[in-house]
Formats: sequence, structure tokens, C-alpha cells
Amino acid sequence: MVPLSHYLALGAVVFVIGAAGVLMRRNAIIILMSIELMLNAVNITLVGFSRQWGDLTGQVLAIFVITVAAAEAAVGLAILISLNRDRSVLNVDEVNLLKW
Amino acid sequence: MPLVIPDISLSIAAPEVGLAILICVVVVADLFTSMENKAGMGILSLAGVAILGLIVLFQWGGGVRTTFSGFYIADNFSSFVKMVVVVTTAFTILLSLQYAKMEKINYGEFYVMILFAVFGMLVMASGNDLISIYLGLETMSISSYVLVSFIRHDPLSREAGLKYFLMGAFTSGILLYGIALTYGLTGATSLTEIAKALSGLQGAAIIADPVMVFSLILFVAGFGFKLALVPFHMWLPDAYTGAPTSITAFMSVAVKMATLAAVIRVFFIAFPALAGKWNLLLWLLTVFTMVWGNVAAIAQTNLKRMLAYSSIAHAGYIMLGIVTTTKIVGGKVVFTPDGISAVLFYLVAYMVTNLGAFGMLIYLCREDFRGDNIEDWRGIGQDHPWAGMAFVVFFLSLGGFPPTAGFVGKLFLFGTAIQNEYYWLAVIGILASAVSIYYYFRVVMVMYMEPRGESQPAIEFSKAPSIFVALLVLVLATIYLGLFPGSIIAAAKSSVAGLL
Amino acid sequence: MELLFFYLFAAGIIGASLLVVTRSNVIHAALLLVLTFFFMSGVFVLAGAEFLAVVQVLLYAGGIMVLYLFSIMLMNAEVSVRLRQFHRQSFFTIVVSLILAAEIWWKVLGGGAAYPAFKGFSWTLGTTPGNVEALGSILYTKYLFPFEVASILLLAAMIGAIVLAKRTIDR
Amino acid sequence: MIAELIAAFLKIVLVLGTISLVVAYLTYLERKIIGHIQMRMGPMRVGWHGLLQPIADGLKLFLKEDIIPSKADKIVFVIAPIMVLVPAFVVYSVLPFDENFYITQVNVGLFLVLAVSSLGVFGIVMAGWASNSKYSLLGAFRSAAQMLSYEIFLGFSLIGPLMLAGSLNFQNIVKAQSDVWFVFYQPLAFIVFFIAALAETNRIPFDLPEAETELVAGFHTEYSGMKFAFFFLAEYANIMAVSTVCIAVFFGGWGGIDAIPLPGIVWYLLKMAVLIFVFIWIRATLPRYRYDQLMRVGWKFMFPLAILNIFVTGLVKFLFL
Repeated sequence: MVPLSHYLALGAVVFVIGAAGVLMRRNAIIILMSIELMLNAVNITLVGFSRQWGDLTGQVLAIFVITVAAAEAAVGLAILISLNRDRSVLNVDEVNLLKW
Repeated sequence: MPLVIPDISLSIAAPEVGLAILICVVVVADLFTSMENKAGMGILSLAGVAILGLIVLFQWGGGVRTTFSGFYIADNFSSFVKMVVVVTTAFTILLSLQYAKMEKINYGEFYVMILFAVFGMLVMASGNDLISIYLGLETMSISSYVLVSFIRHDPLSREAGLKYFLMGAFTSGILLYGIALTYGLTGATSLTEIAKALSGLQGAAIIADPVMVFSLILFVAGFGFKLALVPFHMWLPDAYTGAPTSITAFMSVAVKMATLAAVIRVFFIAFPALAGKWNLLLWLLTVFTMVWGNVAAIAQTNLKRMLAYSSIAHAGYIMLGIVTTTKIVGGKVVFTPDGISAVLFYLVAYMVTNLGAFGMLIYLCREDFRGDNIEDWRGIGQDHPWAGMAFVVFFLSLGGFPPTAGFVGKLFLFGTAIQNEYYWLAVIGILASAVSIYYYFRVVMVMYMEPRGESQPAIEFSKAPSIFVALLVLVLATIYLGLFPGSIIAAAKSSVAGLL
Repeated sequence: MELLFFYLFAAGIIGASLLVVTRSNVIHAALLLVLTFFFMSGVFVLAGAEFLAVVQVLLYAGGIMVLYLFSIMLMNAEVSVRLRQFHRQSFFTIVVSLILAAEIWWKVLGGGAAYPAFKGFSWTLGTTPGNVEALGSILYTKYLFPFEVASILLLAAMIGAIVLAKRTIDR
Repeated sequence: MIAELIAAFLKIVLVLGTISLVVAYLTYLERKIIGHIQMRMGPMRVGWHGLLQPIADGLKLFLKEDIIPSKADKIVFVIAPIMVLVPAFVVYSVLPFDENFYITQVNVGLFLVLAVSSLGVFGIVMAGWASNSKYSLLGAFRSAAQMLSYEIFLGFSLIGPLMLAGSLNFQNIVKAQSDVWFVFYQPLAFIVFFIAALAETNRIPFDLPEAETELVAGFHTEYSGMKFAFFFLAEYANIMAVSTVCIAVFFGGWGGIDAIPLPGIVWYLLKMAVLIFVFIWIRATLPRYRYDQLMRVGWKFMFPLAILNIFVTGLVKFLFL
């Protein structure tokens, strides 16, 4: 039997790795993938909780999260492709026509 | 396993159902429209949105009703929010009809994406469960990412889209983690169930749990990102500057309104037991937002960007209303409905004003000339006094001067703050809005005091009647709300009455 | 036995995901991310969520990641390998996230004490309700509303992605 | 516990061994049948009527020099063939061969097959990209697009039979067909499934990813020796897996005609032989589709058809069952 705390710890660690990836990396695709990691960390947490409570809400929410992740990936990659069309920009820093 | 069909009442969820049908109609009609007649899609959407407004109006005063096994709630609050969203959408489409052609983005999908965003907002306004609020938020966000980067041939717009997208996706991850932790601690995602668990037998233990506090911080950060509260505001100036102007107007009002509705529901209905904690967090964010939004706006030379910073500042004023709703009476937290009704009224005032201000930008816009620098407005006051006057009215309202809507809104907000003994907040807010006068009036100075430069192109306002009508209505509404705010205030109050 | 597998999967997830965020070659990172998803689906199986585990493989690994690979190849990603990969403030980020991780770890691994809410339940409560039938019927009855909203969300994303990524729109 | 593990292990070894052997002889069969259709003999030299030809081929591939292009991404280049082969074999873990002969049964069986088989595309994309050759990359692109879209039709076409069976478990699906095979209830689904299966396994008329005339054999242009053999092995293993799914879902699995008492496994093998023959027959007969035609057929014809099938099935089930 895997205790709940293990699921939560795993979820937390992966979430932090993903968040660190978002903040650290300059490559937009890697940032996108780090966001996927964050969402998956949430899924691990949800599944752990779902098992603990003995109901399906967590799993259903996890399915919705996967749905949203798919939608986000599609739109995000489309934006990247349209950005990439006339100049090869992948690093976030080079996206600098607008000043922060 | 027996299937238990839940109570489904499509009449309660009529706005969403109607909007879904409208979306399908526009998508299909778009296939049969030639490229020259794409404005027809806008008119079709406008007609649909008008019907939607009627449906929402009919729902007003119908009491609190839930359907779809508690995922959907229809009450006066949701109707009020939906009404603001729908009116904003109508004006956005009206302003876009000509503008979209100028920016060469007059595809049917442009209006379809607006409608998708509106769908998400309506779901958020009626969300009675963290899951439906989250999905509504995502529908809205994903549609806005597309809308922001819609001018595909303009690198500015694409960059804005990328930045907005990356921050938005990051945010939704944060918010989602908060939802997951809350579910884990309370065993529920329904707002009322969460509140019940928090006030139940084990409620005290859950509230004391550090993970619950962490989850609350995640909620505040997630919503803070969406509302662009300082220090979570970095994406907003870029996204607002790069986006098509009518979309900027749309986002600055409708997205804010819908997110705020979700914030109000989540914090006041699900987490009243934690009010002491989140109120402190929001207090800090409010102060930062009001101060930094106004200070940063001073340095801007681009009018669109200046308005973007000013919208950050206005988000701060709005949050002030939310913070001041909680009052501590004898060590116990009590909610006074005045704060939220002030917020709702302020949002209506902000809607007419901000739509008007961005509408002026669209009014000046031409195919080869964006006209979004402050310099571009030189001498407009002398050459075109009426247009100049309209802009001045909007600036007066943004700055909070009588006799405009913004004045009444600010009065109401700061009045509540003082009434509920948030003196510091009120003082900071009034000082911050005093700063804002400086940059609003700089533009007015440029318009009236500085002559038009030799090299600048001649002023030529858009001839589209749709933009003219929209601006006229907005100017009149701004002044009307400043003189006779009674009915809207009454509506705001009655929409809050059933909420808390 | 179960615990052993969990540790195996967890080690895989953490290792692979660390590599994902540190690799300079985007394709390698994407492939490692696929590996991460596999391990995650293993964790889901252990938690009794077998439907979710299959969805994870089918949608994430088989769908989304192929989309990623496809776009990466379209975008000529090799160029970016030679560029600087990290922000200047990355050291700062690492420190902050390590602190954050330690904090979460400490709170979460505080065990039962950190979770007073669960005191009424035993650790072995998990009745592994993850079978397809239960999930299917709950999705179409209780969760009907979010389900419909999700379908609209997918439609929005589809139309949006096509509009943005289409090469030219004939006018 | 230990005995179970050993039994499971033996089963896995048996199934995988059989598949590897059968795949080898499938290549022989394919060459033979195509040869005879085209009025020639096919392989004749090695052994009686060329029966030892596959073994000679295998030896050749085994001993051949294994080339890795110097500009290739070494790790990915080496992993790619494995990534193609592993999903092709993993699928067999849940496929039913007989009432009592299967490696394991899970209640998401069919779903698992779809999930795992969707992973094959990774290997192909990896191979195409890692080879650092434009033909390979183009082949990989085509294959990814093709497999992704046809996977959707494949999945959708299976929903109709699933609604009738009411289960994702292969054993239950087969048992639900003890009276009438689903191919008679679901002819539309079967057509869509079969076409999608052809595309999914990259067979003619949908073998665009490896179109020799345009792409010099596509994603595996740069491969040689054992790595090349892996791709080959995976392709035939996939054909057999798809045929097994087809038999289980549409042709009543191991069930046969009651009048002729044969063991289930024999029925299964018979049906398999017929299906494989059809596969090869199609390859010998049809020309190749053009890329845009392939996509058009998929999205504008098969996809609506699959949806229609689901709709009609649901309606009929709701009204009459």
C-alpha cells in the first residue's frame, strides 16, 4: 500500500521541477513542456487524493486537466509556429519588440 | 451500475445553451460567407448577443437556482455579471466591425473566438464548483490567447500572444494545484461543500493545516495573475499593447469581470472561514497594485500601454472593494455586502469608460496609421473639438471626476472602505488616484495645448457609423451614470443580497 | 511490492523530468517527457486509476507529445541548441525552488499529523474505484456540465489553433 | 505466486517466440503470394520452394554492417527501432488467442491496445529526425500525420461494436459475439476499421511514409542491419496485432461454427490466415494513394462515416434493445 504522503510528495516535487523549468529556461517549447509537467504533477496529486477519499472526483478532474492540457498545447504550439514563420525565434528573450 | 440522471434544466442554463447554439450558427454561416462579407458575421454575432442579453435580462430576479447536479447556479449576481459581459461583447463587436477590416483580421473566426471567450465567462459567472469555474476560466483564457495573437502579420501581436499564453498557462497550473490541494483537504470541489467541510467538525483542523494556507496562496496567486495584480502583472502591458485594440478593450473589461465573479464566489462562498488570511494577502496586493499601476503609467509614451497600466491600477481599486467587504466585529469576521456592490457598480462604470477610451483609439485608427502614441493626438482638441471632448469625458471618468461614472464609482468604493474602517487603504487609494490625474491630463494637455506637428499625418477619424454610434452611446452612458447612478446601484445591491 | 514499484516509478519521473528541464536539445527533452508520462501512468495504475493511466498514454504520450515533436521539427529547432539556454537569474530560481521544494516536502511528509482532515479515515481506505464503468457513468451524469464545457473548450482550441497556424487565408 | 510468475513468463516467451517466427515466414508468404499473383514464382533457391529464404534473410541482416550516419543523433538513432518494436510486441499482452490462452486480461483491454499502438509513431518520428536526412524526415512527417489521423478513425470505428458488447475487455467482447459476429451488425464500422488499419500499419495503398519512388523508402532510409530488421519485424507484428483485434472485435475471436468441433486457437489461426492473405492481396493489387487524397479520404469520408455509425448504433440500441 502506497501511503498518500508519497503521492503528494511526488506531485510536489514534480510541480516544483516544472515551475523551475518555466522560470529558468529561455526556450519557449521547453517552457511549454515544463507547464505540462506542472499539470501532470497536479494529476498525480489528484489521483492520490481520489484514492484516499474513495471517490472519483479527483480522477474526473484529472481527465479534465488532460483535456485542458491538450487544448493549451494545441493553441500554444500554433502561436509558436505563427511566431516562427518569418523569423526563427524560439527563445523567449528574443521576443523583445515589446519591453516588459 | 444504475445511471442516475441528474436534474438538468436547460431553461436555468439558457444563456449558455443559447450561446452554444449561436456559436454553432456563426461557425457554419462563416463557411458560406465570402471574404468581403465577413462583417456580416459580426452583425450576426451582434444580433445573437442582443438576444443573449434579453435572455439574461429575463433571468434577473428569478431567485437562486442550481442545476446540473449543483455545478451551475443562476442568481442575481450571475445575471448581473453576465449582463456586463454581454454588453461589453456587444460594444466590442460594434467597435470591431470596421477595425477588423483595417487590421486585415476580418475573418469569421474573429467573432467566433470572441463568442467562445464569452461562453467561458458566462460559465465562470455561474460556476458553483471549482471544476466548472476552472473549465470556464480555461475556455476564456484559451480564446483570449488566440484573440491577442490574432493579427498574424504583425509581430507585436504574435509576441503579445506568446507572452500572454506562457504566463496564462503557467497561472492555470498554479491555480489548478490550489484546486487539487483544496479538494484533497476538504474532499469536495463544490463551493458550498468546501465551505461546509471548513466549518464542519474537522474544519478547525483543516484551516490550521499549513497545506490549506499554501493552497490559499496558490489561489490568490492564480487569480492574481489573471487579474494582473502587482506583482503578477508583468504580462498585461505587453498583451494589451500587442492585441487588436478592440480585443484589448474587451479583455480589460470582460475578462476582468468574469475573473472577479469567480474570485468573489470562491473566496466568499467557499473560503469564508479563512477570510482573515486571504484578506491580508489581498490587502497587500491591492496596495501594490494601486501604487505601482499608477506610477508606472506615468512613464509611458504609448497611449495603449498607458491605458494598460491604468487598467492595472483600476484592478487595484476593484480589489479594494473586495478587501473592504470583510469587516472584523468583535474578533469575528463579518461580510458587509456594500463592498461587493461597490465593486459591481465600479465595474459598470469602468466598462463604459474603458470601452470608450479604447474606442477612441479605434476611432483614430487607419490602415497605415495606428495612432496609439500620445504624440499622435496632438492638436486634436483644437481641430476636432467634439472628439476631443469625448476623450476628455472618458479621462475624467477614469480619473474619478464628477459628473462622470468613475467619480460615483470611486466615491462608493472609498466610502465603503472608510465605513468599514480601512482608513489606510482609503488614503493610499485616494493618493494613488491623485497620481493618476497627472498622466490622464498629460494626454488632455497634448490634445489641447500642443499644435499638430508638420510631419504628422492629418487627422482623419473613422467614417464607420458603427464606431460613431458606439462612442456616442458610451459618452452618454458615462455621463448618465455619473448623474443618475441610482438604478445600477440598486441592481448591484440586490445582486449581492442573495450572494452572501 | 507495490511500494517498490512506486519508488521505481517515482525515481523515473523525477529523474526524467529533471532532465526535461535541463536538456538543451528540445527533441531530447520532448522524448524524455514522453518517458515521464509513461512512469506517471504507472503511478496511476498503482493508485487504481487504470482508465486514467491509459488515457495518459493515449492522449499525452500518443497525442500531445506527437504534436510537440511535429511542431519542433517544423520549427527547425536545431538552431536553438547552440544558444544560451538559461536566464541569467537561473541560479536565483534554483535556490528559490529548492527552498520551496524543501518546504512542500516537509509539510507533505509531515505524515498524518499534517493532515488532520484524514484522521477519520484509515490509510488503506482507497477502494480503487477507477474502473471504466463507474468513471463513465459518473462523467455522463454528475459531471455532465463540466463535460459539455470541456467539449466547447476543445472546439475553441481547435478553431483557434487552425486560425493561428494556417499558412495563408485566401482572401 | 512463483508458479504464476513462471507460467506468465512462459506464456510471454511462447507468444513472442511464435510471433517472431511467424513474422519471418510472413515475409516469405508475402513474396510468394505476390509472386504468384504477378505470374512468377517468388523465392525458389534456398530450400524446397525457397522455404529457408527467411532464415537466410535473417542471417544476412544479422551479419550486415550496422551503419550509423556520422551526422545522426546517435542516441535517438539507436533507440528509434526499439521504440517501434516494443509497442508492437507489448500489444500482444492483452490480445485474446483463445478462451483460456492469453497473457493477461485487463478491463481496459481494447483501450490499452489503442494507446500502446499509438506509440509506434514515436519510433518512426525519432528515426526520421535522428537520421538527419531530408527524405527520412519527410517520411517521418508523413507517417506522423497519417498515423495520428487514422488512429482517430480506428478508435471511432471500434466504438460501435463496443457499444454492443458493453465492455472493453477482449474476453467479454468475444463472448458477446457467440451468436452473431459483429461484422454483420456493424459492416460500416468494419469497413472504416479495415481501411484505417491499412493506413495504421503503413500498408499499400497507404504506404506513403516509405514510398520508394519519392522518398527512397522514407524514415528507414539510413538504417541497415539489425536496426532495419527491427522496423520490418515491427511492421509485420503490427499487421498481426491489428488482424487479431479485427478478429476479436468483428469476427468472433476464437469462436467458430458449432458443427465443426475445432479448438478455439485453430479457428483463430484460420481467420488470421484469411485476413493476412487479404492484406497481401491488397498490396499486390492496389496502387498508392497521393498524400492529399489520403488525408481527404480520412477526414472527409471515413471520419463522418465512423461518427454516423456511432450515432446509428446508439439510436438503434436506445430504441430496440
